[in-house]
Amino acid sequence: MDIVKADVAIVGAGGAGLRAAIAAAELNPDLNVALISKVYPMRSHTVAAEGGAAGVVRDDDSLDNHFVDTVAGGDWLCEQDVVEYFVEHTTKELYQLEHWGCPWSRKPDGRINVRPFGGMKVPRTWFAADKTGFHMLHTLFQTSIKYPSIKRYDEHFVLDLLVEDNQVKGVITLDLQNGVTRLIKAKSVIIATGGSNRCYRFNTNGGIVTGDGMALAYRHGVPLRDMEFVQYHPTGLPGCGVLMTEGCRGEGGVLTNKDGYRYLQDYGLGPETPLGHPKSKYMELGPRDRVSQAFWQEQKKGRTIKTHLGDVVNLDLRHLGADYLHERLPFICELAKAYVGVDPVDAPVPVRPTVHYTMGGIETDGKTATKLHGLYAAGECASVGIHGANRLGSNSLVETVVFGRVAGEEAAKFAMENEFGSDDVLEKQAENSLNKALSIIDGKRNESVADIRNEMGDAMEEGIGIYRDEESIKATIEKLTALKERYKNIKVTDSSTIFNTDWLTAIELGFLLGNAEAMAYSALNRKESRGSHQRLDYVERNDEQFLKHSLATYNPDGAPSISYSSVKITKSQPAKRVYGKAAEDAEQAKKAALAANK
Amino acid sequence: MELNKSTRKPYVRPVKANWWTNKGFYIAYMLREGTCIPIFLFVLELLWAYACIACGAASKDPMAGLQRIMFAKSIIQNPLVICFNILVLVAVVYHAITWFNLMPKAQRLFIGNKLVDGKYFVIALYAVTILVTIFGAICFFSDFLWLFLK
Amino acid sequence: MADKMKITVLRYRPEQDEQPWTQSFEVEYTHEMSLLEALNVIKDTQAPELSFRWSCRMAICGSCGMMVNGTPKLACKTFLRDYAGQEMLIEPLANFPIERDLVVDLSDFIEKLERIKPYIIPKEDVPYPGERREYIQTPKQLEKYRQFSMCINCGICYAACPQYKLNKEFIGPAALTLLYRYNEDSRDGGKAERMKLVNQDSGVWSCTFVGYCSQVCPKGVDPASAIQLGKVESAKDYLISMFKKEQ
Amino acid sequence: MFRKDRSDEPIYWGLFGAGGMVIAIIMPIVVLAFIVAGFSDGVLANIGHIALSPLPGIVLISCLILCIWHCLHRIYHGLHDLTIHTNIVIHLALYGLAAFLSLVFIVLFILIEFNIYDKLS
Repeated sequence: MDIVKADVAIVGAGGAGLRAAIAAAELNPDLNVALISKVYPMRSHTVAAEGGAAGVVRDDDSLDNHFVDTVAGGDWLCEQDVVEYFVEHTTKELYQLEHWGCPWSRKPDGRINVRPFGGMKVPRTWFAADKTGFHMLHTLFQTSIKYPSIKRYDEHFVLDLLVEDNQVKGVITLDLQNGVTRLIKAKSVIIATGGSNRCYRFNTNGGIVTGDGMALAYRHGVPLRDMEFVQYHPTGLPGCGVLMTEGCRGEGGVLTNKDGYRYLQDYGLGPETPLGHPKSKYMELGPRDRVSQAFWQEQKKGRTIKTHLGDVVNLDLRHLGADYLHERLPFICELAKAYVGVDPVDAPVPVRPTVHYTMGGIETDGKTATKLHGLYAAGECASVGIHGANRLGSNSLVETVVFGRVAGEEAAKFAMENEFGSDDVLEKQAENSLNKALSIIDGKRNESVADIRNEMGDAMEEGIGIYRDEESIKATIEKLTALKERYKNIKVTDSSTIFNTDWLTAIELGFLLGNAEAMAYSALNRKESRGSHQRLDYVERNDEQFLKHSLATYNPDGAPSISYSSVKITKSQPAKRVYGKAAEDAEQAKKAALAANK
Repeated sequence: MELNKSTRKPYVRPVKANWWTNKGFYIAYMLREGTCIPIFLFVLELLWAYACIACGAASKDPMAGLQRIMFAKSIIQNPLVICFNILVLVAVVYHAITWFNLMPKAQRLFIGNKLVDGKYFVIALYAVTILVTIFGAICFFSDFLWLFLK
Repeated sequence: MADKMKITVLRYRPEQDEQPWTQSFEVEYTHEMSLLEALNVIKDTQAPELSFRWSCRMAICGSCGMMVNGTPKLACKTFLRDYAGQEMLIEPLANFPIERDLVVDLSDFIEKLERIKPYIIPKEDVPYPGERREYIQTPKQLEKYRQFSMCINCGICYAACPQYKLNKEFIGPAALTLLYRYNEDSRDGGKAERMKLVNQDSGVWSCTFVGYCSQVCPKGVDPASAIQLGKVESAKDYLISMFKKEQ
Repeated sequence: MFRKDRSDEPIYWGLFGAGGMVIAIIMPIVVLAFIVAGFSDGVLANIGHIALSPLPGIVLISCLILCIWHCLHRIYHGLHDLTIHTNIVIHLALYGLAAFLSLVFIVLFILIEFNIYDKLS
């Protein structure tokens, strides 16, 4: 077995992984940083983020505004001290990207431009047309090349973490192209592998978003936190699920039902705002959970549009005009034309809610450290505590860089104070992990990877969708249990060592099944409605019992055990979560009360 | 499964001299590059004729000189050469079209914040060519035109 | 109404095969079905050991470049409906070594991307704006390089480039475009360093302006333009060097 | 011929580019004139007058010289396209030929313009 040493090993080379690598390399250029990814870094799914990244720059904005929007957007399930840290550092990180060459869209005077986004009080979303994630990822990847201490292991699949004395000491990887295993010894490990949305059948995510890192940490006893909170993006293309950015609505796009009626005004987001004049926190600029839920309600009422690709509503951008659309939303125009044959200049784009983001993830503290010594997590795979029960659009891109940097620095510091593990122990462990992975290669078994994957995806949509109840969740759990059993009999015929994707998808499916179970059990036990977790049988938020994080802990043989941890509250006491006019009224009332008290 | 030593064996596809024959775009490219051959031969033709005139003019014996000049005329007026010259004209025109079409890629112009559409370059180049051609026609064919007008 | 498409795929299994061979599949398709989806159907139901790269399905990650009837394309942005009444021959991207089936060895391309220093090298005469300030960059300055920053590194232009086919030393369309992108960025001061690469025979001067790279680029980046503009820069640099000895 | 340091191509490329422009803009009418001259002595005589008078003669000969460089540059790269590896010998042969032919044109021009033409007329 090929053995290499690195001080810091980073699993995943998307926004968070790359930022972490650069941070570690900058903190101490003498450290060797191994940047491991199962794909080339520019394939990472950060690339598909479109709309933008939040950072306070306008004079009429404040860190406090961003804090309040984020915490209320997360239905008060956020770690408020972490959110405070987050909002203080977003702008700095975005400027850092600017200095590294990110082609942010500008105002005529050459300064950064921002656009409005859902759930944000003041426009604060930095954007690079509608390819923000693409530009951020490529800027980070290209910048990472500058640092000689970062050694990339592209197309290396991490099979397992290696742990000695309750401290992570490296990873065992499979070099896909060369077909060899490579043990990467490390003093600290960062997981930055992104979300797990491929648990669902219809999603905006790439095929690689299979929650590998979550699964690895989970299997080593690190709890997955708040996994029941899965974000449906309100505007995905029907059929393929390709994302139509929230920037469409930020720029003034509107959602209409089959009668051409802007239905969001019926769901606490009104009153209707004039066409082409989007107003923060009103109507189409409501938070994603609310907008997706409104679709579900409209569908129940039979007011959505039936197509051969399922029920849809219309995202109407026509009033923005061809020139503006081509300047601000060129990629959206390209995607709509290619995948649904609609040019947004001439016709409304059919859209429907689609699974988009895993709010939960590997439990970390505010400094990205997990319960396992030496293991850090950042980005979508982590639950650092800023998204709570619902993430606001444009908070996640900036999360990757803010907490990617923190993870890089923390892991680097940890590496400087710790030693490598012992060869024989790690090699033996690696051998075991490898054998376990190899054991699923068997062409004589008869369960198809595709069948199990599709059935899992359907069951998750069915039981743990935009709305859920005890019955539906239990049905999904039953299905998942059965699928796990069938997974043991999975058929993998390919026994090649070179780019064996048959084997890889089977391993990934195993990871997904575990993550799906964590989601399902967390959802079952949270008997309230909060943010993206809406229970038809418990329609109200219940702060008394459930203003706390769910923790799913792995059990090798059976269901995960669910426990809870407290939520850190600093400045913002839980209140009713309101948007549209109701929010303005609430703010007025608050001001009046304050004035009266004085 | 052997996972300690790589069994990798990348296959490199051979490159044949006729790689360009199975795609219209490549054929068009090779034709474009190929225009240089008739054009080069045409230049040699002119060089030959020019040399004849030069030598004829330089000759001490006026009769021999005249013969050489007449020989230049016989080259230009040889039917085979005329046919070849027509081929050259086709090559030159094809060259011109491809050349103009590619020009905007090598030259960019900004007016305000916007990149000027390359098609304006192309139009300008065609316009210049037409002007040059008219001017040339007047020079070369003036007798001819005169006759025509009469 | 589901139509059928015959899809023939070039297969190569390094452990078993001396050279590539073809295998044909029949796939039922709908109006929306992309080639990538069709390949996934084949993998799920007919040939699980068929290998190819893919991820985003929306033409932005750059994984799924392959030859479709001899033309390099992204599988996710190629639709079966456009080949109705024909057959499809799918091969790995031309000009790269075949690693396995439709997976090619991209390491040469990646090395070239790294070689051209694709990052901002700060300018000496432009002061650092500080942690909480941006470099001023007007929309016009952005426009100078914006188009050339759209490359998704899919490698399709390399598969289209005869000069890369004929000479693997050539830095190639995407990498030279990225190089030009950084040279044109108003924040960058690394042009002199990068021009050394541009000026080599393996730099812009290996290009004969075939122009097919720009024709097939799925993101409209126009690498051929970046290279011709690079030639102009290199020629200027040459003239200057005749009068000024390089340090 | 492949150089790791600075390529000499800018020189040849410059001449090639100028030649390409000449061929595209000026050569169509020149070639057309020669085709017509194939049938018409009058036109031939016109061409003769133009070619033999000093200033238009210089222009015409400069154009032809640029054409030579353009064509031989394309042939040089064309050989590479046809998988014939270009080396220093081919390089010297082709660009040497271009230089030689240019020289011949210039010598002939001088021959005509400075010595004999006057005597003849």
